[in-house]
Amino acid sequence: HLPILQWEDKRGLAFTKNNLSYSSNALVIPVSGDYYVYAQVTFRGPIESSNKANSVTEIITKVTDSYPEPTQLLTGTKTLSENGNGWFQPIYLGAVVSLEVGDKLMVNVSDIKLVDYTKEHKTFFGAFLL
Amino acid sequence: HLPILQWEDKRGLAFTKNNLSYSSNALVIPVSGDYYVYAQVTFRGPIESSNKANSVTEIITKVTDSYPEPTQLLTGTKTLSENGNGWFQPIYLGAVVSLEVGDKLMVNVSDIKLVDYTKEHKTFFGAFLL
Amino acid sequence: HLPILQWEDKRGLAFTKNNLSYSSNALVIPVSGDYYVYAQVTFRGPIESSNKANSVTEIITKVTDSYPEPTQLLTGTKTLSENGNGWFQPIYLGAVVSLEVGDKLMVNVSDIKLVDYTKEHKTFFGAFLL
Amino acid sequence: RREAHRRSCPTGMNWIEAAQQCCTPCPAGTFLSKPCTSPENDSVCLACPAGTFHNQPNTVNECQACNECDREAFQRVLSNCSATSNVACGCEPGHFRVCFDHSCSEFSCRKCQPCTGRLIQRPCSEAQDTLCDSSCKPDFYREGDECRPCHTRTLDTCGKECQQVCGGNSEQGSG
Amino acid sequence: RREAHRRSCPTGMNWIEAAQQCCTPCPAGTFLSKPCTSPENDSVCLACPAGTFHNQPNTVNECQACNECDREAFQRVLSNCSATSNVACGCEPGHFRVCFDHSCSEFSCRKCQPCTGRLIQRPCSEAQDTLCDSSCKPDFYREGDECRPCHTRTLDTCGKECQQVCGGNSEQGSG
Repeated sequence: HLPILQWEDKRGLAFTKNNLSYSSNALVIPVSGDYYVYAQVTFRGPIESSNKANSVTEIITKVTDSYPEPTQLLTGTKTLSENGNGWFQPIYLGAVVSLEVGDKLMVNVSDIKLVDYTKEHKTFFGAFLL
Repeated sequence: HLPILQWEDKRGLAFTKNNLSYSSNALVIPVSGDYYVYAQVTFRGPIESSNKANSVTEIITKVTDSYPEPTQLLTGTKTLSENGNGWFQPIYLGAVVSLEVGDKLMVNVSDIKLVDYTKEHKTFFGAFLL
Repeated sequence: HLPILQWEDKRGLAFTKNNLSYSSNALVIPVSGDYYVYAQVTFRGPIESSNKANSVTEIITKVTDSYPEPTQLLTGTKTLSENGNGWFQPIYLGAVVSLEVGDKLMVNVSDIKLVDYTKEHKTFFGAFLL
Repeated sequence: RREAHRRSCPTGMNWIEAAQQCCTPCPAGTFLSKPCTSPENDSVCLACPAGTFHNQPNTVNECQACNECDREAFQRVLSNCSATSNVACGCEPGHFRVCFDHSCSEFSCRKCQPCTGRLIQRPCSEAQDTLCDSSCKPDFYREGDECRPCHTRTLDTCGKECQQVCGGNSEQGSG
Repeated sequence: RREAHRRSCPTGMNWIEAAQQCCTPCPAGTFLSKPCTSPENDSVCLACPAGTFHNQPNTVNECQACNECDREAFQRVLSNCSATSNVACGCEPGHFRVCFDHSCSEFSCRKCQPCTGRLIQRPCSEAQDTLCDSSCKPDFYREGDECRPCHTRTLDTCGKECQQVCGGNSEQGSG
């Protein structure tokens, strides 16, 4: 599977409430219902050590007790037309999904080395119950 | 007018409820109010048969009994700087709009042949009442 | 600081209600709580008079009585790989933020001359209380 | 709720959900301020405020916002927004339209090419760039794909073609 | 609510929140229509409707939607979606896969290169393009990085290398 991003859930702009909790890289759903789930990842490169990527991908996935494999809920994937010099760009995803209590939401990316983790307002992840 | 996309409304991640219904390519508004409306279309190319596009456009439009022409609610439009080899990219749109009961919401695109319809988590459309 | 965008708040698709008001380029928060805040700016160029930009940036900022400086809430920033001829592209941002009564929300951009202000459905800004 | 049948108004009339009535639409240039209380009497229609328009008869409770022309990108107003029609934009003199789609609803304005040293086959217009003659004007010689005036030639820049067109040595004599 | 400890079902059984029960999962190809009323008796499992699948035992109340192959981009179906497996896509004959990531879950199909005038070292396959021999076939001469048939050579196109390969004047004689 693609690498999973880790998130800050307390400091700065980050917060969790109404017992939507964050543990081991996942938001844990406290009550079954329809949630608007969203995430933005700002990618940047080129990064020498990372293999020459010609695309970046962000996927919000769900892990649930009722199915042994993660389910891909939302995918944003884009080719890179940058030619060698520095580039950066965000991918935003958001939609309503039906979730069960105990479901876990995670964000996977094509290459963790290309993720700009330096500022909390450039890369973020969240959900709210409708 | 630009071509209108068709959507799956039952299978997989797709669903409709609270009598927000889907018929003839449109979401039909069951009760007047303010809705958060959103859609993502993943475009990919080049496609031989489609005319040489140098931009892609996604528009969420409203058709209403009270006005004889569709109204453009949200537009995402982007030039393509890809040079011949394979490219793909998503356009996400979302905002709050005031809608009347019976209004129909649709998604138009600049060229249907450039839309990636292969995976439900790459191209999606929805709305919820605030 | 980066230039602040001005917005239409009454005509066409624009509206304010539930005493979320708009004054001097900012949305003013009427009651403390968690809000989903979003904005899309469509950028286009090249524009002779504007300095040669090789990136565009959109930032949703908060001004609050409790802190003398604006806080950056959400940032979308992208390099431009277009080569001289006409280009355009949207940046969409949206997330849940905790706000206090009286807080002001604004949208800053890297270069106002690159903003496409010609159509209300291409550049928009809003917020709603969860 | 009295279950009046929602959609079946006679042609030319619109169903007004708020009033549970069929009413005659307001004319273009106006919007529905107060719906009719019965199909016989009229709705109250008010003129679209400045900066808004409706180009069709309607029962909408507000008018559409006018677009604006992209002045920084050499667009100019062909016709102003009126209560019944949106603004129409074109290109400033000396520029032509480059359409981004078939309907040309989105376009940019590019500078017309000057036919320096060539005759103009077709002048620049709103719709297309100047078409320059392929050959150079009299007293101009070709260099690469440019036409240069003979009087500016120098010995070392005046190749075979240039000499044919401009004659032997340049009048100013050579260094 | 009786606060049953939520998560501790015996292995091989899933906790069903709605039924507050541990139930045996439905087999692949089916979904949970009605949960068991006690761990002993079985849940009601129904077959995945057309266009959907589950490739694993599960207690999900609906099946996953099948993907589709990208026919406009020269993909073809290797194996159709079944109740227990998603569709598998490959490239049409004469095309090969260009992967966008390591797992090649996303790929485009590109036309195989024709080795005009060269021998094929390795034929085109699903996974990679044709590998052409670097030297030209007999009766073909090299021009730039192309191999041209001798019979098409003309006096001025037949350089040194061409003459070596195709011999002196071309049979048709020169103009």
